[in-house]
Amino acid sequence: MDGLPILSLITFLPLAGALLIAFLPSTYARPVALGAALLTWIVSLLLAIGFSASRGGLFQFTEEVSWIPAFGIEYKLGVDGLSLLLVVLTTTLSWISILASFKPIQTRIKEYMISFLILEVGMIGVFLALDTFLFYIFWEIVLVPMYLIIGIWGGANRIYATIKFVLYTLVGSLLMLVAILATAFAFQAAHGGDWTGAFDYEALRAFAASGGGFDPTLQLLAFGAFFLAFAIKVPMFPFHTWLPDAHVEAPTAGSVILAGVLLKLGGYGFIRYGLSFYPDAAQTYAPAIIILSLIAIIYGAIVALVQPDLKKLVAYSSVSHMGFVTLGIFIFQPQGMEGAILQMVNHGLITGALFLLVGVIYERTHDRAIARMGGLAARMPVYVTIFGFFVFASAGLPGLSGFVGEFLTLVGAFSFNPLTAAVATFVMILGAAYLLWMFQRVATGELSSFLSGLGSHLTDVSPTEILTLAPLMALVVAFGLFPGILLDVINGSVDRALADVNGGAAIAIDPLALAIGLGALAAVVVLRVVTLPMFRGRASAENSA
Amino acid sequence: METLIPLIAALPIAGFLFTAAVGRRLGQQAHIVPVAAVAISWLIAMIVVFTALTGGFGEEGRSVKLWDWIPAGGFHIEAAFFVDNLTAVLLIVVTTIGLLVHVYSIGYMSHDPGYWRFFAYLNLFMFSMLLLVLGDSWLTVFVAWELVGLSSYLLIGFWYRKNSAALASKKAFIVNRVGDVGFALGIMAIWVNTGTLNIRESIDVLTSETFTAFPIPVAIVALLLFAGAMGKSAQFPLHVWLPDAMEGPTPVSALIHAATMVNAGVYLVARANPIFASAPEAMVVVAGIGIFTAILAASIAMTQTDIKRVLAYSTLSQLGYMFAALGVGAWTAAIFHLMTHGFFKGLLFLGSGSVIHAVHEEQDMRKMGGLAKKIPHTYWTMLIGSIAIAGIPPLAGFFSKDEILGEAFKLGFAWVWAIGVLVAVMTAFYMFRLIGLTFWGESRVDKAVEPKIHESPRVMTIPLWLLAIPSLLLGLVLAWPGPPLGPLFGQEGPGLLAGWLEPVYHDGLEILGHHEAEFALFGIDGVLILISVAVAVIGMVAAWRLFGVEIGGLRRGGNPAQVQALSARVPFLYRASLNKWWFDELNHLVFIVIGGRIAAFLWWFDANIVDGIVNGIGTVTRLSGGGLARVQTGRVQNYALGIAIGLIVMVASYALMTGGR
Amino acid sequence: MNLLIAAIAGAIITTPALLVFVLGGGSVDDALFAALATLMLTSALLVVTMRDIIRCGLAMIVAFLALAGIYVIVGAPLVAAAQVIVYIGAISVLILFAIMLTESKAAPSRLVFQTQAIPAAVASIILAVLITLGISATDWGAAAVRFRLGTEALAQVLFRDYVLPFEVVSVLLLAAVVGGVFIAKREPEDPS
Amino acid sequence: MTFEDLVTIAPFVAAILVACGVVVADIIVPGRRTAVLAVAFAGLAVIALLTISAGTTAATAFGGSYRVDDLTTYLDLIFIGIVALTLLFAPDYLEARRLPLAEFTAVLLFAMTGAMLLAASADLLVLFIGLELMVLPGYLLAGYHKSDGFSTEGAIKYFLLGSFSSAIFLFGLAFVWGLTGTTRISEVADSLAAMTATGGLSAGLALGLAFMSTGVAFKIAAVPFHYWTPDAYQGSPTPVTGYLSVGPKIGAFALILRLFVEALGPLKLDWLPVVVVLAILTMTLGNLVALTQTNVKRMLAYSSIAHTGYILVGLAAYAAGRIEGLEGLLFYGAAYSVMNLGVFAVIAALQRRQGVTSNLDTFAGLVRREPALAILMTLFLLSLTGIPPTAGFFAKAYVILAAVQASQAGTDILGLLAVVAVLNAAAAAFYYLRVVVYMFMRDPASDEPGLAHGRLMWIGLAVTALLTVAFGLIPGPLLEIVGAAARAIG
Amino acid sequence: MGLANSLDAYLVLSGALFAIGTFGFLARRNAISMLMSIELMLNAVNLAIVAFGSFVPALKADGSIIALMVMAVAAAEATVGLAIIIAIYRNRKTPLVDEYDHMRR
Repeated sequence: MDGLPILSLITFLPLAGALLIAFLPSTYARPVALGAALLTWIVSLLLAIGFSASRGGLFQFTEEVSWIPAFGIEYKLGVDGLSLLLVVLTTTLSWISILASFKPIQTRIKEYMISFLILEVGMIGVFLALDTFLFYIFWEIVLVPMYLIIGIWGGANRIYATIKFVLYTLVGSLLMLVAILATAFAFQAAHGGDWTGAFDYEALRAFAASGGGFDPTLQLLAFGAFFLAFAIKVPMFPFHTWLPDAHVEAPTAGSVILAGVLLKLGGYGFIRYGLSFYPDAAQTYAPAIIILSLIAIIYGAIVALVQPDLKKLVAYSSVSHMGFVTLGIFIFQPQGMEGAILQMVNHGLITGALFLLVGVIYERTHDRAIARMGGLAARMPVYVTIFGFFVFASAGLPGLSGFVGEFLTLVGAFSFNPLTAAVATFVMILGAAYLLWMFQRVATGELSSFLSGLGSHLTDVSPTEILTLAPLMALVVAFGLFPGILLDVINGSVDRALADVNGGAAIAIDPLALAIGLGALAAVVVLRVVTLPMFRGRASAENSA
Repeated sequence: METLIPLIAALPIAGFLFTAAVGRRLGQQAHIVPVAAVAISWLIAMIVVFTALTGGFGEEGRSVKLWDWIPAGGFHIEAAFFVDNLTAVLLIVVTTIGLLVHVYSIGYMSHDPGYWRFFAYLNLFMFSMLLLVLGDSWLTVFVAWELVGLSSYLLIGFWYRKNSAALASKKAFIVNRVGDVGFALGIMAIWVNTGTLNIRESIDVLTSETFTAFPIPVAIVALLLFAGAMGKSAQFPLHVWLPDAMEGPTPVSALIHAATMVNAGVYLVARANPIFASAPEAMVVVAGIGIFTAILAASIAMTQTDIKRVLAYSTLSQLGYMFAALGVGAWTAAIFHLMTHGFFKGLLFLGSGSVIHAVHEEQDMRKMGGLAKKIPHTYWTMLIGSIAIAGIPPLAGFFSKDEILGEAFKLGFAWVWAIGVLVAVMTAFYMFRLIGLTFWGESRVDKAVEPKIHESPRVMTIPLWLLAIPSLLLGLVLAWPGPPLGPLFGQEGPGLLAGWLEPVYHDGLEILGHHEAEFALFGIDGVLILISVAVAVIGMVAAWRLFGVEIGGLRRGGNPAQVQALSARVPFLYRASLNKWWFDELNHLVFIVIGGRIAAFLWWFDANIVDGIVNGIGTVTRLSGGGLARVQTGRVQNYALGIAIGLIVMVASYALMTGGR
Repeated sequence: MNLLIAAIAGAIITTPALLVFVLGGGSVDDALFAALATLMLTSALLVVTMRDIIRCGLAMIVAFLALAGIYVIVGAPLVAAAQVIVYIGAISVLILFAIMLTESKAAPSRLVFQTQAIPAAVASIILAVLITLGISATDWGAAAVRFRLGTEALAQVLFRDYVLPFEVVSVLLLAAVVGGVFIAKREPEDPS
Repeated sequence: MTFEDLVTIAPFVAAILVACGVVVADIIVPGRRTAVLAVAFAGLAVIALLTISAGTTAATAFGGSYRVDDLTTYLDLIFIGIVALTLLFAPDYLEARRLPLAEFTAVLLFAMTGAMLLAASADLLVLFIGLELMVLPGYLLAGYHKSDGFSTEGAIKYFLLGSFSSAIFLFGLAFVWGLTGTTRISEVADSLAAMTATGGLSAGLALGLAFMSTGVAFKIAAVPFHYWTPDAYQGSPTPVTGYLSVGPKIGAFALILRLFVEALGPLKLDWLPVVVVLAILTMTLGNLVALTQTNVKRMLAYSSIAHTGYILVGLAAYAAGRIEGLEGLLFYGAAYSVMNLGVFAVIAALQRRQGVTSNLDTFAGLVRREPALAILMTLFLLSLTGIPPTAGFFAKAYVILAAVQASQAGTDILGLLAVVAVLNAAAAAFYYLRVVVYMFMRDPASDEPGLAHGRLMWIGLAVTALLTVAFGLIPGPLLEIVGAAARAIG
Repeated sequence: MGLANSLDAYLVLSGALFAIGTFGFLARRNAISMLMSIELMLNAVNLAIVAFGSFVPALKADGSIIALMVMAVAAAEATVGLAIIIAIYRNRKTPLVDEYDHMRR
């Protein structure tokens, strides 16, 4: 397949679809969008078939075109096991989301579908880019369509949510840009002012692994910037608060993609860039990140317990689940990282499905308040069955895909430090608690008066909805029973990333700098508490702004 | 044989998938496929069991690999089955009782709209349970461990419209999860210690090297595994889910919450016996928790009025016995009791189901009485079960319970024995209280229901009788050392079961250094037997005096006044028993009230502090922007003054830079 | 009354000159410089402080005249001439016209100063001090004596080195006129 | 004055001639927009061609007071482009308000002449006159809608403060002349280099620097000398605002390049701290205040202040020793010009209907009424925000790269500057995107149908949009030009 | 004392005039007064330039020429300024600049 630029094809097929939609009447928007997404999906599957898992750690199907020669910036794409998985996840969830949008989205379909397809371009691009500059561009491209999707087709408080989403993400990503540039320059400076390769992923990685790698101070700062960008995206505690808002306000498909793919960008970034470029800094930061991950795991679960809104609950559960991803990555153990990657894929499938399911209810009731639900099992048995399936999948029921990733992460964590694993494992209880409690309140008991008031609107899942959910169910079962499919593909990537990071050694941190940093943090908190009265009714104020 | 072993588990899951897919359309025929699947599974299991117990798989057992489940580099897990004698013994219990419960359910559930669903779930449970006993690696066992939890969840909450059922199912799953955390951590610890999760390999590694050389001490591993067992087998303090689980249909209570799933913990500890043997501290914990659960549950069972709850606490109590046995090192006795208890408790539950059916879904024993003549099959089978559990020779319960108590005493755990004896009194008491209240004396049944009381159909009574047989004879058969059974299985010595399990326990016993003492009927063993029988009789008679009796010539009415007087004599104990020692209240306080407060606080924290900082930064930014905008007064001179001041500052700052560089 | 003011003004202006003349060793140039400088500063101060804007304009003309005198002293008679022509002949007249056009005289003159007059004064004084300090602290590499330049030499430099600015200034004036006329022109058909 | 001199200044002369030609054309055929525009565009084309051809050979003319190098060519082309685009956007707007096009065009072309002279000056006097020639027409243009109170108010504020700052600037210039004894830029640089090599910064030079810095900071609208910007921008007719936000700004940066980078180059370590402080203040205040604005033009005024700050980052990086800073600055100038002109063009297009304010409400539901404009506006706003793959992104990345380089090369403070810059960029997203919110996520306030826009407007929008994307997507060619331009003085 | 032969004297005088002009610009309300203040400032600059021309040998001729140019520029500036003042006076009917504050914040 040497001649065919298959990666570019996958990346830009959705764009072609978007352009086509732009020039066709809006009645064609839906079929064309679905067609484009399906086509992309099929090509991505072909890619997966053509991919050589035995060389999974190496980049395959690479494409390389000089782009901005002045800085050695290239249009360079390539796929390894890690990116392959995430690309296929993206293409899969994309068409499912588009299909799931057919009914709920009734206004400005053209714009919606265009946004969605451009979003897909950005997401795939992030996973395939092998040039840091290109990576950044795709990273930011993701932002805009998502901003529109939440902002235009979202719920009542959508504007607050979408602006928060964008601003939050931008803060991180712009600092990351600084880090990318700094890294490139360090490379250039080390190569006698030659820009060639300064943005090239493989060249930078090789440089990082050679000799002392990048300068320790640069590493600390650049990794810090990358960390912030990725941590916000993941999102890690305490950078997670944009997520519940964004999820609650986003349309169903937006939530699916948000949870299914966007959060994965962070995890992907950590593995691909954070560890390989700045191994020493990664080692330095790892303990803190592990602690934050543990907090996120437990904290997300506890807060999920008391959520009154279905989507918020699932959103907080994402915080908890994604905590496993960061935990798995930063313990620097093969099992942990493999678990983390599996967890990313599985969280994408399961949480994506949960959002679809919440969407199904919302479609019928225009409500997501758990308190008003109840007794759905009697009226929507098929729905409740599927719902239950994914609830248990999310709770990490063995045999379904969620379990394997979680358990591998825990095994890795245990060999890193049993106490870490113990804390993280504790979430098995909390996870079951909030998920089952939600399930019980929604599905069992007598039909609530609110729901019975809806009368015949409360129909069971439609064939289209089943069509969106069935593939996810199949994958969840398949990956639960045969996780080897995924593991074989990622083993190589994991080994490489770990080889990179384990070649590093933690950098001694100036205690003074640490104290200043923590002091600044404390100051912000104090400022916040002092100014508490000013924030009353902020949501409405923001919204009217 | 290699293909047969997977079939045992594959048939029920096939039955589940089939029924889940098309069962809704089959109506009253929905049971055919599931029951057939379990029946064939039973048949195959019996072949496998026979092969195993006759040494067909050798001492080491036989494993069947299906596929590489998790090939994550060094962490390599196979999906594989394994059969040895312990598995075989468990297979007997699981498949037999499973099959009988399936058959019984055809009658019991016949009028339920969720008929097909029930059989689907039952099949799912059978698969999970079989996977549990057949699993070759700790992780497979863990998978099954969770899957039985799932099926239990589904079956307890079978009547999902009932809020109490939904709550109970959730509670069961979550409390089980608490134990599962321990189990999961135990598995991780095993992997970290040994690098493998294959059960036999890992045990070999764990027990062959010096104990201190492991990153995780073996005692910790053992206790973590035991935590899993505590959850599944409802040992204190994780016992709270089991009584609530009675919200499920009665066949479920019989199958899952009496005969099979709750035994999984016992199986786990027995399976891991060398690990426990290497950690004597852990064994003491096991024994202590077991016997404490036994007496705690027995004390509660004495005052409960719900027929199924009495049986549930009784189950807890008997499971406590088993763990006590495991803790003292009487592993054979534990499995022995597991088997006998499985049968007679299954019988009792199914019988109680029949009773409940007869009195139209009434479970309160205060509204029963005098049913012996109206539902004779049920009465007689339940009586057999009660005598068996009370420990009256030569019924099954006598042998197994006596072996536990005897072993405990002989192995130096006198305190376990002492408490065990006390529990035996209570057991006999509450069982005959149950029989007395239900079957004997005057009828207190609702007048409207009274005329409609009828014996259950044959599809239900036949299983009862089929279970009554092992309740009667199993103890004798398994404990009897001599012909004709011993030679048939090529065994001599202490008893059939002990012989079968010898290879399983061989390593563990070696580590422990225990040797089976010679059985001395006219020595210490005789005395212990006498005591056992005596206390059983004491309990029984006490129950007769208070609640009446009608066996043959022995006739006597109940004495409610005396019951009241007695309870008033020990008000605290009575109330504690009636209120189940307030565990539900405690849990409510700790998890719902305090836990809820914590969660609510964290949510507040999230929305106001964490998010507040985020929004606060935004607000402060905006406010400062608004403040700075005030500079823009619209008046040129103000601007000019600003510029002039800027100029002055500029001059001053450049002035500071004058002179050298 | 006016006579008195004139006398006081004359005294104020001549005193420094006399002082300089007496103390500085009798240099006429110095005395003249002092007198003109005093005159210029005084009238400049009047420009920025007087209430009546027309008088301000007149004071400005005086200041410009004084400055022209100083130009002569410093040795740039051509500039002095240009000063008279451009500033007094053109700009001042223009300004006076504007005063008439905008009827500034009729405008409320009670508050000629901004409320910020005091800060403005402080700022200006600080500025003056800073400039003075800066000037005196600097070695300008200046000649000890001022020198004069003939008009001819000047023209030579102008047309050798400064042709371009000279040309461009005309463009600048052209642009100012083209635009200024448009802006100042009254549009009878203005929609508003 | 030789023939070579004339060849060298041909573009400049042509510009003057075209400006006059416009006036003449209007006298010959009064009130006809085609005549004016034909002359103007033909003239601009000729000027551009002359600029390119003259730019092929570096040369000086008029005894070294006029200089053509790659920087001159680059800046001239930007100015020509800005004026051409402004002329594409203005006619519809002016016509709707019955304002004559001829004077507008002529004044605008005069302003361009000034800017071109600035870019080409090798003499500080020429520089000053060029500056005045650039800004004086600006004052007039700001007040071009003379019957409108806001327009004239903006103009007078702009004028008064502008003149004030010119005086301050000139005072500083006088000190430099006095100290160096010359007006020629190269000689000034040599003299200063010799001077500072021995004694460092003298008090007089400090005074001069301070006054000049103040004057220049005013012209580029750096905080705290920015006060005129919001009022002038808000008041001016929208196409003029568009022009003011880019033309005089890039012109002022041309002034900085010629004056500070070239003439005062030897003092760059002295003015570096000032630039750093100004950059931080400018970015931060511009963005913070922009957050609170509800009038889009005023908001964009603050935004333009903020962008000045970003450009200053490039200057600071240059002063700290990285030529990339200069390249970034120049790139930023081009990128900023196209995207900002585009934004104002959209506003101008909307304001073709009389009485339409530039309040945020005007943009409510724009996507339903005029989807093309809404999408273009979004593009420009995203570019201003700095979202790839747009010109604004690459420009920002460029100056930040330079700052990062400088910080790694030892000037740590530039690292801080880079971080402040990106944090500001993140905050800025809020107010840019708020316009997007109004356009896409709100219902229109009125159900007036969309307007028909002239062909010129569409051409202009197409060009700006195309360049906004092209500079971001394929910045390579522009980078080479910018590199050459920077090398001319760096 | 040689005041007339001292560059510093001229420069200080220039500075003083500049400061007075600044004060006028900052303090006066009338637009025309402000314009006059600016003229004072420009004259201050011119004084400095001419003084430099007379004392700095290299600037011998240049000083005067620069001063002439500055005058021309000042004239142009005044033209433009007065035009704008007249225009706004038509709109607002007041010459007081501090009342031109319709745009703020």
